[in-house]
Amino acid sequence: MTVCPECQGQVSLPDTAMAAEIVVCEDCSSELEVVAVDPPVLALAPEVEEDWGE
Amino acid sequence: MTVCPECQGQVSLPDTAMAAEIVVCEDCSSELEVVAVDPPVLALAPEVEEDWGE
Amino acid sequence: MRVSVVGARGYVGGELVRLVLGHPELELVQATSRSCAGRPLGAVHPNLHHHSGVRFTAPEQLEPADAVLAAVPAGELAGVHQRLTSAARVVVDLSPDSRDPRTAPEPGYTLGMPELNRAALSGATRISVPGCMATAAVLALRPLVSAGLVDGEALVDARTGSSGAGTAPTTATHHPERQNALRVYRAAGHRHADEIARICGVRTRMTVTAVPLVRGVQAVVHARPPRPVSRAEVWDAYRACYAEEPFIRLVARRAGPHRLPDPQFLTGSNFADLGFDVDEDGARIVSVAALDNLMKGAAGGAVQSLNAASGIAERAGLEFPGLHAG
Amino acid sequence: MRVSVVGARGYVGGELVRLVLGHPELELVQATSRSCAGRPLGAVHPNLHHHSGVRFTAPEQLEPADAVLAAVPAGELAGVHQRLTSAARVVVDLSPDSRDPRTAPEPGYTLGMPELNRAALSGATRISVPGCMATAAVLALRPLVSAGLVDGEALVDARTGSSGAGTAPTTATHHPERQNALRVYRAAGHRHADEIARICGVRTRMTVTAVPLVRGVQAVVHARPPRPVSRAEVWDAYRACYAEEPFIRLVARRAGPHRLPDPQFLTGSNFADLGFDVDEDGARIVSVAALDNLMKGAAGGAVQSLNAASGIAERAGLEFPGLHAG
Amino acid sequence: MRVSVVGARGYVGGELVRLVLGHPELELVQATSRSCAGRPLGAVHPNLHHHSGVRFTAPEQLEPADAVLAAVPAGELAGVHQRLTSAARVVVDLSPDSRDPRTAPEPGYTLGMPELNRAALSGATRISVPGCMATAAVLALRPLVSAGLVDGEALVDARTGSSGAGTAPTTATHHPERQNALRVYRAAGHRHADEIARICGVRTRMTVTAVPLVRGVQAVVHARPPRPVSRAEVWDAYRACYAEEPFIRLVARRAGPHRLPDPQFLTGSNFADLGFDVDEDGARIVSVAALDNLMKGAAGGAVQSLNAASGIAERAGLEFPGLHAG
Amino acid sequence: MRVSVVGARGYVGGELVRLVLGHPELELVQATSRSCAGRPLGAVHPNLHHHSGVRFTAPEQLEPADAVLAAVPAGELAGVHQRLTSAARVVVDLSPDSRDPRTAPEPGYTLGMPELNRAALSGATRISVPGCMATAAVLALRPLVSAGLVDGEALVDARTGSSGAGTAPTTATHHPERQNALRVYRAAGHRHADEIARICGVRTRMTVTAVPLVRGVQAVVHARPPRPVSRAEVWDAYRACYAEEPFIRLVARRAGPHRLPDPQFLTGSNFADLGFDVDEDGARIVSVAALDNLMKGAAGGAVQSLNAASGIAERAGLEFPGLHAG
Ligand SMILES: NC(=O)c1ccc[n+]([C@@H]2O[C@H](COP(=O)([O-])OP(=O)(O)OC[C@H]3O[C@@H](n4cnc5c(N)ncnc54)[C@H](OP(=O)(O)O)[C@@H]3O)[C@@H](O)[C@H]2O)c1
Ligand SMILES: NC(=O)c1ccc[n+]([C@@H]2O[C@H](COP(=O)([O-])OP(=O)(O)OC[C@H]3O[C@@H](n4cnc5c(N)ncnc54)[C@H](OP(=O)(O)O)[C@@H]3O)[C@@H](O)[C@H]2O)c1
Ligand SMILES: NC(=O)c1ccc[n+]([C@@H]2O[C@H](COP(=O)([O-])OP(=O)(O)OC[C@H]3O[C@@H](n4cnc5c(N)ncnc54)[C@H](OP(=O)(O)O)[C@@H]3O)[C@@H](O)[C@H]2O)c1
Ligand SMILES: NC(=O)c1ccc[n+]([C@@H]2O[C@H](COP(=O)([O-])OP(=O)(O)OC[C@H]3O[C@@H](n4cnc5c(N)ncnc54)[C@H](OP(=O)(O)O)[C@@H]3O)[C@@H](O)[C@H]2O)c1
Ligand SMILES: [Zn+2]
Ligand SMILES: [Zn+2]
Repeated sequence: MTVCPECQGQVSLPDTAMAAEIVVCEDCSSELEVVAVDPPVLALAPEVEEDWGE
Repeated sequence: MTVCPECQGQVSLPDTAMAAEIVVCEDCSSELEVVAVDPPVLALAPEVEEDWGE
Repeated sequence: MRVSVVGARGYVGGELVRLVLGHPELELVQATSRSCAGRPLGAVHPNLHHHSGVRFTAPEQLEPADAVLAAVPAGELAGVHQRLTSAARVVVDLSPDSRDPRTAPEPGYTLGMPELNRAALSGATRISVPGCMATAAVLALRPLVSAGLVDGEALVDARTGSSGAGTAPTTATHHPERQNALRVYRAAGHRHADEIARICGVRTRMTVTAVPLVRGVQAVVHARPPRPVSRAEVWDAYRACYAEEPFIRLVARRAGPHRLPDPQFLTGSNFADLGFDVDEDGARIVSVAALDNLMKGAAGGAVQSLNAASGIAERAGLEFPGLHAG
Repeated sequence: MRVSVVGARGYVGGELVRLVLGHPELELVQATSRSCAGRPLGAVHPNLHHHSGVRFTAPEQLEPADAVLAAVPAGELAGVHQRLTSAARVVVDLSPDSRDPRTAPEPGYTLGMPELNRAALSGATRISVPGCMATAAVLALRPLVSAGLVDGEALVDARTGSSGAGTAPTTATHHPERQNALRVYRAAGHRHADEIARICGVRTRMTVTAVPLVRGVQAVVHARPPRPVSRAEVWDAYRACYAEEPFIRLVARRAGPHRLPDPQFLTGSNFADLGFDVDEDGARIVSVAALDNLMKGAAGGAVQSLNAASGIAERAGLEFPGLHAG
Repeated sequence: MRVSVVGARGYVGGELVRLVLGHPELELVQATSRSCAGRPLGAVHPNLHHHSGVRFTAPEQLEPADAVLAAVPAGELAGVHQRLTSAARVVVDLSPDSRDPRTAPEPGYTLGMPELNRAALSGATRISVPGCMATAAVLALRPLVSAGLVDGEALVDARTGSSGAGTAPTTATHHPERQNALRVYRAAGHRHADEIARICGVRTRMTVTAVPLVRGVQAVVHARPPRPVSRAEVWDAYRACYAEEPFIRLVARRAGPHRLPDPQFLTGSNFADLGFDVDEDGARIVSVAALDNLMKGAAGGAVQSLNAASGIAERAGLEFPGLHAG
Repeated sequence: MRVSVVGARGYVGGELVRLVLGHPELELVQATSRSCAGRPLGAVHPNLHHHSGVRFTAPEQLEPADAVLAAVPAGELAGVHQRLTSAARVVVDLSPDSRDPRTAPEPGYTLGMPELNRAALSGATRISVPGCMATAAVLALRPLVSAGLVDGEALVDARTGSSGAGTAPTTATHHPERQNALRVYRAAGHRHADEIARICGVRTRMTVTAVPLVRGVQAVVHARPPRPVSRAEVWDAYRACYAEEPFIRLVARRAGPHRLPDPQFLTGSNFADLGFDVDEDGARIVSVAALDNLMKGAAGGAVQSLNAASGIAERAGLEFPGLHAG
């Protein structure tokens, strides 16, 4: 079990999880990137700025 | 049975039909006004002109 | 369960009829309209063309049924109330009249919002459905209040489509005036603010803007927590309230064009989407609720409440999830 | 030239006022409204807020001027005509009344369409501006007829925004009914068809659809030539009629998203865009006209005609080209 | 029945997924996308947020199922066809590829239009759903042809919302260019004209206009009968074809704002509305069809065809009637 | 004065070109585009079809002029700055680059907002026009700050049309995603908040929502006065700042559908409308600003600043008042 960086919920990684894989937090639906596997570390997908009206 | 003035379908009037009552043709869904009952005569509701862009 | 709809020519009434006709446990008995008695439903609601043999009947002809769903304009409930209670054991009112002690035709109406008082609704025979903006604002605000995250007042910025005004044409809803409107029609003060405050137990200030949509309400709630908060704390607050709710979805994506609740995806649906963001310094929570004013904000909420009151599965007849690119 | 506008509360009247106020040779004397007499123009037309000291006056208070531009609803001209002709030497009427011998309050109205009868307009004191759909259809069709490219009847498919219906709110223009409408409200037959046929000298059949826009008319004319034609021949036909016209633009791009006339670029403008395409076998010409119904189709056409009648440069006060992404 | 959707990130694919998830007899196995493999459905289709545990899978991972519904862009079917036929006994294709002998990956695709060939569909394992404009035009035109009411060619004037263009953003679908567009993007000639002609057995000419809507197709067909006809004769022609059809509604009201078929009431619905009018002299029939391009014109038509092919009740999973004020 | 426009293919650039062409004191020398060099202006901006003989030129071909108006995307100024300053004595930049010390290609850019620093603009040769949301928010907020009516932070709720995103198509601006969007795309934090705070001298928190419009920005500012205020006091604050301003209109009607500033009436216009309301207890001021993001929020503001800098009458070329029912 790993902690979701968005909501602190518990995210269970599949045993086969690989770096760069996307997993989804069941609690908050965030799509998380597996940035390391041993120990597992999850990161939020980078926010892309959208801009209107500059 | 009376004939629908819109689609010539058969419209069955209820026995209790009265003048000015609205009946609906099952065939074409037209709303018809009972303009006479004996013998029964049906008329289409008057078309109301809508106008845009005069 | 045999159900009649009073005020069926209106926008809310039309949705009630549609929902009852598609509901596995409900059967439509009558649909009333004073102005369209005798005419087919499709003459007013083109989506219901050929959908049912039921025609509009005059409200005076109301026959016995198990429940009546009433969607008459504000101020008109008193005039029909006697007829409703005579016709059916269960009355669900969608007008503001039964929500306000000063206009309620009788005491004892239960708030029709299962997320707040599901237990009280069970077996209720007088149900009063809250307004669409109040529903949205309450759903967004209450978890914050419950979790102690609101210090002082909350600000409710509500945005609404044109169907919220009902079917009566006016200059304000005339298409050339309304199509491109960003109309702050209530900048300061609003009677809904009191309703929200009462339900949530926190003072609210409100601003309402009419936006270029037909359906949809969005409430953006700005609240200051007593101390800086993290996003995770706010998630906790929402989950504590809504983890098991059948019609609440938490939506707070960090990427893509659709991140926070947007009513465009809820047209025709009974879901309410909730999401939020927090300022970098943790000093402001911005909470967003979206729903369809005619569904979760009116007809859908009424059927959900009737389901809850009658022991019917709460989602029955309300499964439509909404559309993408709708 | 001192000019008054009768019917200034309406959409056409509001545009007339705006144009007169911005016109280098015209001066606004009065703007009448029965219902808003005494109120500032901006109370009705928010774009004119603080734009002029003129207030609405009752039509009974009409004072002498050089010209009156009248934009009252169909059927109302007779009731005010005496007042108009007493107040001013030149009367420009925008209603359908003066266009039809059966309703014209007096004979001798000249068609206000410089593209067709510029010479006759010079010095005219009674001018009748054609309707917006007729203007669009005539502009598209006449060059084809003149060049002998129409065999038999022509089909006119007209599309119109909601402002064509004027300011009176009805269920048909109620925003929730109209915002997403594709309403074929006249599939077959239309009294404009006769007006177009009369002006162009060819029988026309017409279909009219209300589309989700506030402003704009588009006429798509389908015609069969007596023998297969090439695009070049059609270009010739259009150029023969419009090469020197100040407000006609020929638009028929072969690439990009915007190829044929689209009213979206003409909002607020007096230009009419014309373009066309030809079926591969040369057996059908599809001709497209776009304009702003309140401008080239009404107020702009009226000012252009008044310019032409009064020896003012025809483009005076009418230079606004429209917007991209408007 | 276990069903997978290929091309599920697209607008048609999203509707297919929604329909399969809500269908009493179908079960969703997989939903493929190359670009979104691994992501939840709601990340692309916000209406499906939390609606199912299924995630997008790469098309290479396609597993066995009973049927595959494929909605890949034109030209892409050949590249995936082998995978589809390996995965499932029944393949329903929504692209234009299988409809055209020149691009079909194999012969023997059956036209997925139960109104025309219900018998042939029964038991079919290769089904090709016609395009949205073709569906609308064919539904409107075929009864007239069958009844001998079309002399010479028919003219098909099609109007379409923006979702017909799929999910790929271009300048043509960029909101500031498209929101107010009345874009005659195909004035003359159109590949659909041939498809319509082939199915209906009559030469057609076509014009296509993009209108300011997201969903919806409306086809207005102008036909000349060999001799003057009455409205009643045209009613007969339509009833002869569609009296028993579960998804066809005849709409031709003589009063009220909504008289002829308008796609605004069909968003999300599988119904096609048909209506008509006749010129006073009986010399032209104007026939109007409206539908939701993503539903009856694509995903709904596909599920209806799959129902018909598989012995499932044809209306199963397709009951949503559309909305009023939607 | 001879003027060139750099970035003329864009939405802001297109408006700059339109304004220069219609300006009595300015003459268009060049309009640059890398992608459209050699093509007529009308190929990109259909409203400018046949409006001028000028064609797009590559930015490398920039020739000497008196002033250059530059509207390139954020981050692109540095790459062209040398060319601009070589070509002309006066440079007006509309990008965010020159507004931020970290990205400005040289120091000494003067804020192009005559309402704030008309004196400093006189004779300026480097002018930086603020962003559209900042302009709206600053215009609404500054009078309150000046009058000491803001206690603590201010909340800026900005709403924007799609043209603010420029011409590059993305999924976010794809019509099916954007047409009915109520997209809170920046709920918390926004770099404009800093710009506003810096100019107004008060901390601001910001939320931005994309609304279903092409043009227009509306800023709703919520502020708490240090003590309860009356409407009259707020009127005083606004009049103190803007009584003589040529492009500011105070709009706060108490009746009718259009009470507070709505951008729908400002499309194509350089006016900014300002209005406000006060809660019954005097404890909150809600101030509303509306403008056209491409005009007062960009191209119009630039021309107004150039007028002010060059001793041209400030209203020259900017008289268009906007439309009713536009
Ligand atoms: N629209 C919304 O978004 C929304 C949301 C939440 C709650 N509500 C509430 O729901 C109620 C209905 O709203 P709506 O928008 O549907 O209004 P509406 O479109 O104006 O419909 C009103 C309906 O009531 C009927 N009616 C009016 N006066 C009546 C009377 N004295 N006796 C019996 N029937 C009467 C009307 O039909 P006839 O005139 O033909 O009899 C019509 O069917 C209102 O109380 C409203 O506040 C609306
Ligand atoms: N809208 C279009 O696209 C368009 C295009 C071409 C031509 N037209 C024609 O232009 C005319 C005006 O159209 P509109 O759309 O502007 O209509 P509208 O919005 O309904 O305006 C009508 C105007 O006439 C006034 N009025 C009504 N009855 C009157 C009377 N008996 N005596 C004096 N004033 C009267 C009204 O003001 P009060 O009621 O306050 O007096 C209002 O100012 C119509 O004849 C229409 O057919 C319209
Ligand atoms: N839109 C309509 O109204 C409509 C109506 C009738 C018929 N159709 C037809 O239905 C089909 C889909 O239309 P649409 O509007 O939904 O298009 P769309 O939005 O562009 O979706 C196309 C889908 O196909 C996938 N895809 C693209 N290339 C692929 C490939 N080589 N292999 C596997 N998957 C591929 C895409 O996802 P990834 O790129 O992520 O793989 C996406 O899921 C088209 O053939 C269209 O002509 C559309
Ligand atoms: N849109 C608004 O509401 C708004 C409001 C206020 C301020 N602004 C600012 O105004 C600027 C323009 O905005 P916009 O919306 O008009 O953007 P846009 O539509 O994307 O236009 C950008 C223009 O710059 C040109 N361009 C791009 N890169 C260039 C380069 N490296 N060198 C030279 N020319 C280049 C483009 O043409 P080619 O690619 O053909 O060269 C195009 O003409 C931006 O900085 C924006 O932040 C915009
Ligand atoms: Zn999480
Ligand atoms: Zn009939």
